[in-house]
Amino acid sequence: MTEPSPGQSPVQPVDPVLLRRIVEALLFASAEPLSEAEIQAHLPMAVPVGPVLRDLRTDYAGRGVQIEEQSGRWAVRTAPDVAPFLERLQERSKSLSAAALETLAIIAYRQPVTRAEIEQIRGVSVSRGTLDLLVDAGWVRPRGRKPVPGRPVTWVTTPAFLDHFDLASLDDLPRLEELTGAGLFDALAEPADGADDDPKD
Amino acid sequence: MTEPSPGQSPVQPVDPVLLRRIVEALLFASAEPLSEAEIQAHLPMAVPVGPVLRDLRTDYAGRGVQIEEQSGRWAVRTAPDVAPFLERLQERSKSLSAAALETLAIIAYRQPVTRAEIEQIRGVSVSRGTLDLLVDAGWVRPRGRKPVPGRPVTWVTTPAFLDHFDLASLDDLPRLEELTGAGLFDALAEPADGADDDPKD
Amino acid sequence: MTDALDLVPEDVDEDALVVAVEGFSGPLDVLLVLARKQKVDLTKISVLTLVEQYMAFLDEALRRRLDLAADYLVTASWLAYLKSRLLLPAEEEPEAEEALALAEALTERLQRLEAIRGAVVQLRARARLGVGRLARGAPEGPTTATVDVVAGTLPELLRAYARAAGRSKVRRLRMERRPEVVPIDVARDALRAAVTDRSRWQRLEDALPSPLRRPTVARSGVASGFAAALELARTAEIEVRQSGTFQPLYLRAR
Repeated sequence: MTEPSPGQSPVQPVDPVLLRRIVEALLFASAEPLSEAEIQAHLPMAVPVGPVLRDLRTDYAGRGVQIEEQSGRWAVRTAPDVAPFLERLQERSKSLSAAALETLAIIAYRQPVTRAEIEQIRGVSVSRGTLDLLVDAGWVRPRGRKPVPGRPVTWVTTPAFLDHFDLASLDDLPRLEELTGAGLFDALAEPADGADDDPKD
Repeated sequence: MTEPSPGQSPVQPVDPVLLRRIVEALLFASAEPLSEAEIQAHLPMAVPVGPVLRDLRTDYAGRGVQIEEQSGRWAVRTAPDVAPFLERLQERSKSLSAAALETLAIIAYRQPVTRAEIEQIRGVSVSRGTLDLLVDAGWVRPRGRKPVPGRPVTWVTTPAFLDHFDLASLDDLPRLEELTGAGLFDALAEPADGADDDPKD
Repeated sequence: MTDALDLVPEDVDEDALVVAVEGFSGPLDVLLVLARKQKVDLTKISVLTLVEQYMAFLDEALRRRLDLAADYLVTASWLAYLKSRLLLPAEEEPEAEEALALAEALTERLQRLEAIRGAVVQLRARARLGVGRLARGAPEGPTTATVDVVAGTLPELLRAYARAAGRSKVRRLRMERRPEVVPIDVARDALRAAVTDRSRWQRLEDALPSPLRRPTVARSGVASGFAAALELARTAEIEVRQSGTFQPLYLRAR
């Protein structure tokens, strides 16, 4: 094998142009967002990639494709405003049912949340199939259990959820302004990061 | 939906920046290389796309991705010289067979040593493959010939061998008495399972 | 399940609403749509009016023999209870207060569901992947190729050497065949058979039969013969005589 093997020459000096070209190629090559660690793993030199990524993002601003960051994961995506011209390339998106979308939204805003809590908000039972659908789409996943009797599984959203809905982070979720004042979704202000739910619930 | 639909405003003046952005996004998002006619079909205005494509190609020259044309079809591709970095070589360590380890150990302790001498110590024949494996690993190499009838090649270990086993020098190898004396290696009681090479060589 | 939001515009009339019952995901959904018909902020809806609206909806649905799930009826009876409490004079504490709390809780649930519905609408409108934003159509990677790399540890190496070297040591340690010995009882029986004459002294070596004098066993034969001779002398079967140190040993019967 005569190809240069990446990751084997930690001593070579960092060529900033090459570095930028490799990172650019990696982002373009991948259909999925890449974390900085994943990008780093492909580089022949140990250098921080954050600045390179941010430079590239600035570079592509205003072009037909843009470099996006979602919670530390980076991807190239077509600019939203040219989407109408890409109609033929668009996926005939299987439209999700209202039940699935509501369930997804509740998980997004209230995570980590149990199925019972979702049902309480929706006023109807959540079928197993609805959650399965969201898990299959890669948008939600179970994480931990709530420390209450029965120790029910709690659900959270995934990075793919952010990517799909063009959200830089969970903080980027549409605000529910008219309701935050009413204290209905106060829990959203500071998303709990353990499986522990809002104690005042 | 209130998004503008493509192909419905033939009267609007051609915005060269928008045109270029649309073509860029099309090339990026398409699964197949696109002909100029196919690109044209996506556009809201009837303009020649050839110049736009060539401009884009110039634009991307020297970057990590480039715009390529092959038999009239255009596509975005990663630059060939950075392509090797897209493939990360993940090393999966494979343990050496008992036969290979013994052969390596004998070379390390008795170097320079001929294959016949290794066989004499191991009591079984040493397959060509075993030595090849050690050579491929970069741990042993032939050096010189022994001045006996047949002038057999003798084998020695390499600096990479010392490096891999974290030995400063060959003197660091404990003597056999030290090994057995320490009681760590009840080698004599240990059956030499799997240590036999393939008898046919 | 269809989207109740799309199915039931806010200014739908009661009939259309009832016909659309299959489009509702449950009583709470129906209550929310009815509340919206009041065309006020959800925080300001009249719960009493809402109860009446719901009862009318239910009556109409039943009149048309629509297949309603049981929870629609459960909700109806709960709402009827709530209404009766809300109609109590304000002095009738604590029941009236409790009713107000229940009404408030109902309003909050409606608001919460409304908020989620609003979020769904907003999420749908975002530049979703595959629709509003496209990923690379012809992904090229990155890929991860696994390469086998042989690895070994020093202990493994040392153990292997000890094993190999140990094996060869065993092989070279040529064990001598265990020397043949003449058991004492064999020598004793031989001497008993040979030394039978009282009148004649004979040398120990001569008294031993030739099989015990083969070169491989000669020394052992002499040693065992000597021990056997001493034993036979002790039991007074033979006499032993020696003229001096290192001189031949003579035997005769007694």
